[in-house]
Amino acid sequence: MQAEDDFRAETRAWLEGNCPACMRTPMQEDEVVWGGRRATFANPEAKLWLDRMAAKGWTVPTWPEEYGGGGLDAAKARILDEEMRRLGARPPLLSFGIWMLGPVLLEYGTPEQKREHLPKIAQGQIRWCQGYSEPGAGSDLAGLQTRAVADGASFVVNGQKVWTSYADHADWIFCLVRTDPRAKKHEGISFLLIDMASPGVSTRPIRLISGASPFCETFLDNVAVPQANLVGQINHGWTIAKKLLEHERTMISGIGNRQGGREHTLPALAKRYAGEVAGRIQDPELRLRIARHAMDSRAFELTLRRVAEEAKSGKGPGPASAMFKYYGTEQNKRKYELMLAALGTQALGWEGEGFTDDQLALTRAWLRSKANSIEGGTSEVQLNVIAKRVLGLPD
Amino acid sequence: MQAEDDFRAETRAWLEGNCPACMRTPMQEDEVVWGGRRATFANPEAKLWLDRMAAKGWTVPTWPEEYGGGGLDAAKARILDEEMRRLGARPPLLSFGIWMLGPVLLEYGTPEQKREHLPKIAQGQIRWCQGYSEPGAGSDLAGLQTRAVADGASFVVNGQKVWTSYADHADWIFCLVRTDPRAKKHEGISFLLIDMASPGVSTRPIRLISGASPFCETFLDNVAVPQANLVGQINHGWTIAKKLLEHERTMISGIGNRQGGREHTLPALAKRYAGEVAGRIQDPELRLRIARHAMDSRAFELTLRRVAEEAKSGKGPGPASAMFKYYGTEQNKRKYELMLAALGTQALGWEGEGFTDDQLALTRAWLRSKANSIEGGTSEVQLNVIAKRVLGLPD
Amino acid sequence: MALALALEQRQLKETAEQFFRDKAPVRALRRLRDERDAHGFSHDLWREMAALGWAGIVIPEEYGGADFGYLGLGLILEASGRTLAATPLLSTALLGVSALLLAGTPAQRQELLPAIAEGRLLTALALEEGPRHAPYGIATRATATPDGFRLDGEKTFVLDGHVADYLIVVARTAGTPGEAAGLTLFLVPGEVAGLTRTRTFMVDSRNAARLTFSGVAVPRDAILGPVGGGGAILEQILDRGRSGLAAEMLGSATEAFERTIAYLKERQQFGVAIGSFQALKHRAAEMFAELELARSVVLDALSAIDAQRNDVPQAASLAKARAGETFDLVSSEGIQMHGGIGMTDEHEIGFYLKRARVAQQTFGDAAFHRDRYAALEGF
Amino acid sequence: MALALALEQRQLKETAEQFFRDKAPVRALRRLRDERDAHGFSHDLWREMAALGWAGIVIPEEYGGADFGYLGLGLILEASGRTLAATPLLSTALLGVSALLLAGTPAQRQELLPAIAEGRLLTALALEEGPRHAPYGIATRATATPDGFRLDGEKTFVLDGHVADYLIVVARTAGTPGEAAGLTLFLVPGEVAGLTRTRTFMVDSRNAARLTFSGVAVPRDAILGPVGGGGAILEQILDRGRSGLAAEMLGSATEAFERTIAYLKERQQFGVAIGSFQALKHRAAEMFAELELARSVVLDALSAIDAQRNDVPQAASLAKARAGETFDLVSSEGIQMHGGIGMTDEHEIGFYLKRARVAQQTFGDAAFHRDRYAALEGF
Repeated sequence: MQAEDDFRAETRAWLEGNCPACMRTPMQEDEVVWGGRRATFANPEAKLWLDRMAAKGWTVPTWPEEYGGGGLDAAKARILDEEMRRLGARPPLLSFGIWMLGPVLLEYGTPEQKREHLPKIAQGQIRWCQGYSEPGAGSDLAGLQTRAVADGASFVVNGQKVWTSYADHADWIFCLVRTDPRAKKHEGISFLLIDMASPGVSTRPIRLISGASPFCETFLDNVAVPQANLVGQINHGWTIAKKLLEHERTMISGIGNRQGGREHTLPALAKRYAGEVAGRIQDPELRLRIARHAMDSRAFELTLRRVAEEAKSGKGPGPASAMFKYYGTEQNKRKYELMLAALGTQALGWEGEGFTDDQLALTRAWLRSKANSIEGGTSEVQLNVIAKRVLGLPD
Repeated sequence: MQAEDDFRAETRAWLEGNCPACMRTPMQEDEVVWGGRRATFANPEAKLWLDRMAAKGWTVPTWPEEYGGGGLDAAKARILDEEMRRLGARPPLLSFGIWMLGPVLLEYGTPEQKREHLPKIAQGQIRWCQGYSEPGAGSDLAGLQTRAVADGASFVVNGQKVWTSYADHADWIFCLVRTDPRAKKHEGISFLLIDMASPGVSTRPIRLISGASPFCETFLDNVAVPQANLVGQINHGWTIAKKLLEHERTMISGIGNRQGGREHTLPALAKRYAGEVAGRIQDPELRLRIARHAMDSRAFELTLRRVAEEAKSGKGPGPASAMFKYYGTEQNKRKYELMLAALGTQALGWEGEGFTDDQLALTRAWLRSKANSIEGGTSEVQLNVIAKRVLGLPD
Repeated sequence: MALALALEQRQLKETAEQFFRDKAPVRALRRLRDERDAHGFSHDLWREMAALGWAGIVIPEEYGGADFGYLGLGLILEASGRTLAATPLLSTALLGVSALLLAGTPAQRQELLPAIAEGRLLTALALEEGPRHAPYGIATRATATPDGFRLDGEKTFVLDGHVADYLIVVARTAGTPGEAAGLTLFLVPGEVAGLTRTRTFMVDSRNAARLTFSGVAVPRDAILGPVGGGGAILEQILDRGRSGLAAEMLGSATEAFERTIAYLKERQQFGVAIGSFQALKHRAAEMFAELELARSVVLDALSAIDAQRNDVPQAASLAKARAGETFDLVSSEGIQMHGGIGMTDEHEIGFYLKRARVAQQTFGDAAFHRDRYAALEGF
Repeated sequence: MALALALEQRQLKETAEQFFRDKAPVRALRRLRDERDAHGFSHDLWREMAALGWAGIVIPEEYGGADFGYLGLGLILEASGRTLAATPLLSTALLGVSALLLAGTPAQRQELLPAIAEGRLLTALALEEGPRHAPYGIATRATATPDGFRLDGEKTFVLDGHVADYLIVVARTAGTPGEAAGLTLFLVPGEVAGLTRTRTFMVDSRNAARLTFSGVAVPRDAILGPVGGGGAILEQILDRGRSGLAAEMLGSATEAFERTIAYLKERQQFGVAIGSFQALKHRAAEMFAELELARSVVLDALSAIDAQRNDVPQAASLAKARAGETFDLVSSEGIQMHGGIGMTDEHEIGFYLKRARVAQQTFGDAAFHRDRYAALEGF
């Protein structure tokens, strides 16, 4: 424990000394540092903060030092996390490379692939996006049709990906492609890394019902990809894909939670817009629905904590992540429906006069929330997973 | 219209003159006249009323006169019904023979079968029960295993039926039996009439979670049945079965409706047991749930009426009966759950002191209501029927 | 009472459905949105509708109307709901005409009803002052002057308020906000000194205006109905509005449902149509039941108005609550069952989701009407 | 705070589950019902439980208890819930002990707690006077006399009230029904002049008594806690009761769910296990999520008591509401998914349905606790 206490003291001192003051405030969406060839920084301190953290390997604290990581064990990584929270320090870098591709490369990548890609992720030099879904392959992801045909030292890739977040800002894309069209559908899939600067790659942003979005369509038209960019064995990409999907599921289930701070404002908003009598929300049905939601949220939060504690004591969450994904996203949708019920027509503005920025943002957030139960595996898919893998019900 | 006005006047006069006074009061369950070899009458007037009505053929007003019916057309039958309601006259005879078997025999029976069975049904001489479900064939009714093997002029029947209502009081049973075990499961079924006095027939009452019930198990052990008792073609019994199931569905969906009078007491009960403030039910959640239920009931009632009106103008209800069966029974279950919520522990007595008879009856009725969405085709089966036959969704 | 439609009504409904499919499909609404149309609807379309007799469908023949009753108007609203057509049916043909029929003097009727029937004149009901429906929460004051009244106050969410030729303004001549007594209705020209009108852009791509009255002078003959006794008339106008809006929502919900069912049959995943998955089937069947019930209560509410039944308030609350919840459900499930494609602006199903929530908040949401229904039924 | 169980707790839970499976399976409850057992539970079973230390599991060691805390008691209640075991755990080990720990004088504790721990003494909380939970709706009067008090009034739904050696009676020394102030708790012997006890038979095959107090004289040392200030103590007792009952309901719901899942795998229709039907799968998965959430809130409520957190009331209301609704849901779905066989008295799943509704009504139903939670949270 002495070693950990020492580490905590050192870390605290280093953070105090190196985290710029303006990096200790809550981060707005447009202040996120995503890195990449065309990286943008809201201010010079953001770049400084990234450089300092990257130099210590703390953009990816648990990755090995040789690949640009901090080489910390789980205990020390937790201490770093706690100390950053204590200070209110912003994450220096967010990226799909850190969350998704990095862990895959660490497990399945060749030494060359690790040396080539991991440090650039760690330092924010390359920004990655994910190429999974296709127009005809949503819930049935394994039904994907993008073809990669071996041609000498390259694959030639043709197809279309959809829901590729930030593809229009990304440098590279990690893709699932079909390399054996005659095999059973889960068995002919490979995992491929593609430089988006390659000829034949193009993207088009997708407009959602809530307005502009980070999602894109990405078109692959006779794109030549070196065979060295294949991760794992050929035709065994599905194994990697499944692992990544669990990551994604867990990330998305946190949505309701990450925005948890706001939920406490629901009763306050209801009082303000719907009136209050003797300290109670005036509309009795709205009050009951908000109470139900508050209780469900608290129960969900306690469950996240319980399962995390149980995981520490050896019982992994496993397919329970499907339960969190399902419940968290449905709960988030309910939250926005309640917001609408409370704010009435003030939460139904689209643009222009008559509404505050917060009110207009709420309208859009409500619409955007409808995708929560679709992206990262629909609620229906999550329920299927629970029924099959947790409850053992037959196909 | 003159003919109808005349008929109404005659009918009204006849009913006034012939319906005993005590037959003009609401009927308790133990006063129902079911007929049969062992018929019981709560009082001599009940028998008199049956005899007088049967003599006019008005126990089955629309059946042909030659089979003991009244030979009335639909318009006159409606007039008779209206006039009986006007007087509050009790139905002289209830029976599965009237509701279920009669229509089947009229459509599929041989002249001999009609002559033999219909008059006895009309006059209440023979009481019928239904032998459909089996322990292994519930929702999957066509999976029935009771075998009937031709042996000379007879079938020899072996098997077990379950949920045979009033089998312990019935004289005859109409059964679905398997006559061709090698055919596809819907194609080897036949419709057979069996005298329960035959050797090898035995019954055992079923106790429900709500207590004693009219349901029985019926065992058929080498029962010899004359081939003349086959209705319709051999191995074509499923056609008849489906028709009967629609009848049953419509009957059961009426449950919520028949007891409709009681629903209006739900707000009153809630006020009495849960308190009222300024004319409102005190518990706000209970009040909202009761309001929702009252509105749903009204909407359901209007839908029954609308579809009946549309049916008159040529659009038959068809598979909509599945919707009524589904919604009506679920609504009935909700009604009882609300009763429990309103009456609290007073609706949770089982027997003995501390509860009124009405309260104890409510406990049992609540429990009994749980079967509504199972018997006559489960709610799940009804939803399947709607999805397939109304919405045309694929298998 | 007839819940089944007569031949004449069925024909009207079919004509109207065909009309809106041809002349005002969803892409017309999209265009109004994308072009930020100043009016928020097409005047040409409205003139065509007037020529078919629909602007004056509940107006008696003596004023140039078709006198086809509220059930007739409901059928047209239902048809317009199928394509989410933005028209002044609600503001003018329903609310404006109802106000005049219920409370107008012969002179007021004579002046306005024929012009409405001809499609030359639009009205708007200026009622709400807060974000949630509150018919008695009126703070706008009408102060007596030697020549009439002076109006001061603010109104929000006034459908078609920025283009209406006449506003029906609910103001308070006595009492305090929250009281039914003391309300008075006024007929105020859309262009009048002291009135500011701002068009707002709602999420459903329809319009609604904010109005500010500062010292707007109105003559005595602008009073619509009894002074101080406008509350009862307002409720009658609103119940007609609620029933008509319920009909529109029924049409929208039916269309969203049918589009979703079609998608379930067409979209393939795992090698089969997703409509073959039992969980989706059951949810679809439950929606079907909800829609059937919604249809019945809407027809009943419209029939109740035509028959002048005394349970119009209950019927209207039932229709509004149920049509609203059904539309909410069907439009939410519509998005979910369409999956990703349904989330794109390119696809039309999202327009139904957006319209559902605005219609839900118009004239009281389901919670408002459940509470009202219980009170009307004495519990 | 620990939401994950420690090894010691997991062992206790396993021991308890095995114990109830062996000694008090559902058929034991059936037998108590069919034989119309006068007590409604087995004294022998209770003595065995006491020998294992469970009667005194929250009693401090100085009074002969195991001092294992409320989480420990909750685990035993949960295990007892699995087989619907009828025992005095709730009336005595939980409510009686809590009352004495919270408000008892040293003399009262010394007299009663060791006897409870040894399984020799039963208590019952005589609270309710109407059919719905109303902790302050007390009309039973305690009138001061020269020697103490005289009790007059009626109590209903007193769990184990007909066999309890001591009754904890909530009576009013001041104020009027509905007020929290003016309540006082009394320790009254079960056999005393002026007290009539009638056993009632509830639908869940458990017992509950009706008590009539007419001029029951109690001495001054029978007062439990402050005179007139019993309301606050009562709430603390009840919150412990609610949390413990929630644990019991969690056990019952979990068992009903597992039995239903097993049946879905076993029952064949249309040539396949009915558990392969997606609509049933999704409903099963939703129940799983509800159960997981129920488990967390139950553990949190029990931990909150042990840690003397100041949000015990919220945690207790959350646990009672959610465990109750989950048990209602799972037991209703249990019947529906079992189909006809589940409706027969011969099958055991129906016992869970019956128990769910009685437990729901005990110490406030979900609606009561939602309202309370909102009030506690300031809205």
